[in-house]
Amino acid sequence: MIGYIDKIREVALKLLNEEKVDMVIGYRQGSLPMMTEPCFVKRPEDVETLIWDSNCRINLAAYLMDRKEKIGIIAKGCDSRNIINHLVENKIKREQLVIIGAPCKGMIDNKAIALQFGQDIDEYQETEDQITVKGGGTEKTFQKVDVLQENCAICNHRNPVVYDELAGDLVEEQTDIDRYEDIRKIEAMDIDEKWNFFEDMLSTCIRCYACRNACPLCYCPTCFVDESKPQWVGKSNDPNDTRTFHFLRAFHCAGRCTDCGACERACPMDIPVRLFTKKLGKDCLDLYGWEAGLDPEQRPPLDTFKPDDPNVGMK
Amino acid sequence: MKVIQIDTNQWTEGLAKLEGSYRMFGPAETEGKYPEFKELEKGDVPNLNVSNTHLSAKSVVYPQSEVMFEYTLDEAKEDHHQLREIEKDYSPRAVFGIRPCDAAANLIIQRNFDSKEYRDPYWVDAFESCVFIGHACENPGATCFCTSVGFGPFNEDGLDLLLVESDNGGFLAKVITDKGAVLAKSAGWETETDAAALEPLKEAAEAKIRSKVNTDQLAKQDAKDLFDAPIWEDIGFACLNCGTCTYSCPTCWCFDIQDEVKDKSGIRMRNWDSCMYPLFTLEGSGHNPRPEKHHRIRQRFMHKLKYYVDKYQAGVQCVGCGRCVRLCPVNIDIRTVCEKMNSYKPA
Amino acid sequence: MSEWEPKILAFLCNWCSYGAADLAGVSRMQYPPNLRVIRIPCSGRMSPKFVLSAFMNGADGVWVSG
Amino acid sequence: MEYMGIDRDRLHFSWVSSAEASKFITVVKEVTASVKALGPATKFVKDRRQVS
Repeated sequence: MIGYIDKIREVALKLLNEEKVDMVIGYRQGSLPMMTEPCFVKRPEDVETLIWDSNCRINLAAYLMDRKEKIGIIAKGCDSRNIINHLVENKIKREQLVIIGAPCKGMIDNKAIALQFGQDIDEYQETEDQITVKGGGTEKTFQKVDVLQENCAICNHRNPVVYDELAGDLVEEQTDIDRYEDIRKIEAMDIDEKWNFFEDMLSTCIRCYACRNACPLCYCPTCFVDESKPQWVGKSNDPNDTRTFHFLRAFHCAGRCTDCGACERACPMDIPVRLFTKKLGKDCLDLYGWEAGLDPEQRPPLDTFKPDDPNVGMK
Repeated sequence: MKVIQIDTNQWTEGLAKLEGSYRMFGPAETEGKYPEFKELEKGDVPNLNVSNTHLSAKSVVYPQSEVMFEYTLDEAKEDHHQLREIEKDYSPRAVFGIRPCDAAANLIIQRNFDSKEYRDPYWVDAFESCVFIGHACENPGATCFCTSVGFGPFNEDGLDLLLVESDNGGFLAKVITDKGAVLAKSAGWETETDAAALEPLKEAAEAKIRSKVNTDQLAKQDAKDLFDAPIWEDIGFACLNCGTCTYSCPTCWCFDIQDEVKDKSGIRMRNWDSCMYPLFTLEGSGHNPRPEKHHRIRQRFMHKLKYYVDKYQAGVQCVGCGRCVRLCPVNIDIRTVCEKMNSYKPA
Repeated sequence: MSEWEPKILAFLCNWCSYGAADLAGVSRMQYPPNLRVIRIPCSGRMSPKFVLSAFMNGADGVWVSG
Repeated sequence: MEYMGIDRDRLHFSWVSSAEASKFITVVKEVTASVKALGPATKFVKDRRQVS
């Protein structure tokens, strides 16, 4: 996977030189080890700043919304699914895009590595399967599969679903994974256990809405939490308001969420907010056999009515 | 100023004595959560093993949500539709283990909340009720750059006492203000010692700070040139407008006032707000002077590194705690931006 | 004090259940008085935030009917 | 809702045609009885004192 960059640069250069696109959206090296920064490249000579490694976590589809230019974009499996979501929801036109597909073996969880390493990391290196970090006079090597982000470890769509160019050979999809173990655990709790579980989980939430803002699905001009007439949700960090926000945000992503993990990654308090969206993803799969962002021609289940739709809890 | 030696026993006993006369605040760690500043329950001791709290200590003086008034809309009541002030507890607070950067940040916020023209009663009363017992950083982190913005790991601005860890598990405490002296006395910490012991520790700590930023040209730059500089689209592109930088920042002071009404009783409160949100500048007419994210990013950096510099002539509005650098999900680094602004030359 | 009675907020579709409620009324049928009815133009108008808002404002139960 | 820790019996959905007055009555009775059995709602009830 680390070898993709040559191909990415080659394609980007070609697209810019031939003026097929106005900009290419990709990643550049961040100022911290194990961090990349999403960026755009408009001039052919800047193509060299693009990089590709296991730290390209950010979902680039979040940068496409309502753009008017012609855009080349690097897309992992999850990014491509969110691009399809955008196509379905008319946030961007297919003709505007040249998608450089990047078959992905998962991005690494930099916070987990930092935690296990226990001190400041100054240097970072990666090979196909291994990550080595150095700092404070010591170094440690991790197997990449052990330090994947949780959503990458359970990912079942690693290959881009839609693409014009490929940065590397398609990878094998994971089939023997259990995507919903954690959800089932919560489902098995009794009512009060569930309530308390989420009460504790959300107790550190600072209502910064980073999860919402990082999400490629959240593009409403005015979010319901920001509305004040009527005021659906209080603005303080009262636990009920916090819960309402998380709950409703998840509902708004039902049938759309691709489990890209952008929300969790953005959360400054590391709250596992995916537990909400994943539950609805699971329900969509169980009830409608639906996974979001696989086919630009198909309408999502909550957008259509079929006589044989399941009736859950209806009288 | 004098330096006091506190051994482990005196430390625990002192804390117990102070409980009677102060509300105690300090870093607290709950399992599975990040350490944060909290009001401590009786018998709890501040956890001084944490390198720094995840969010800043500004919430001790300036809580994220603060109720200011309450009112009733029930016309059967005599004082309906009148704001009543909420009673607040401004009894003395002892804030333990605040790092020098966070303490210095309070003085920056003070310039805004306690000026010649305006005095914010909530902030000022809370601030004045606090005794700040700082905790010197002998092992600053990789993203700390306090020495570049005029502070340092042993900086005393905004502190009443400064604790430095000593070899035997206790502390050396430098008494900085009278408030600090009073607190030390009531805790029974009175064994004076040689002040010279601190100097080499301070130098060693400062030498450990590897991250450096240049801020020397910022004041000389023309604000309009920087505002119009073609750097902002590139800097702001990655931004998700998540607001993490402002919420974790010890020097960000912006707030929003909101009413909440349930049935007929209402409260008016203020909550932290963030210039990263489109709603922050959205006007009643529907016009938004900062419609794009690079406008908002520009505002944040220009405010911290230029407007503040020009208005108060007291350095930058940043204490170098590195929180925004660490927490930004897309790695927008104030140090990089600062260098770009500092070295910017208009075409 | 008399027995506790729940407050139930009912969101009724104009064309279906609201009509049924109307018919029940003109037919002089008896039913529990715990409902507070909000007429919505269609069940499609329903939103999860209405439900949470109802609970936050003191409803003990919510009933959505098309 | 149930996943969040709200009792399933607090939130009901149904289909009632405008001609089905008697079904309407049946459902009202059912809903009322099940909510009554649960007692007053305590979750999502805001306590003002929590914000200060």
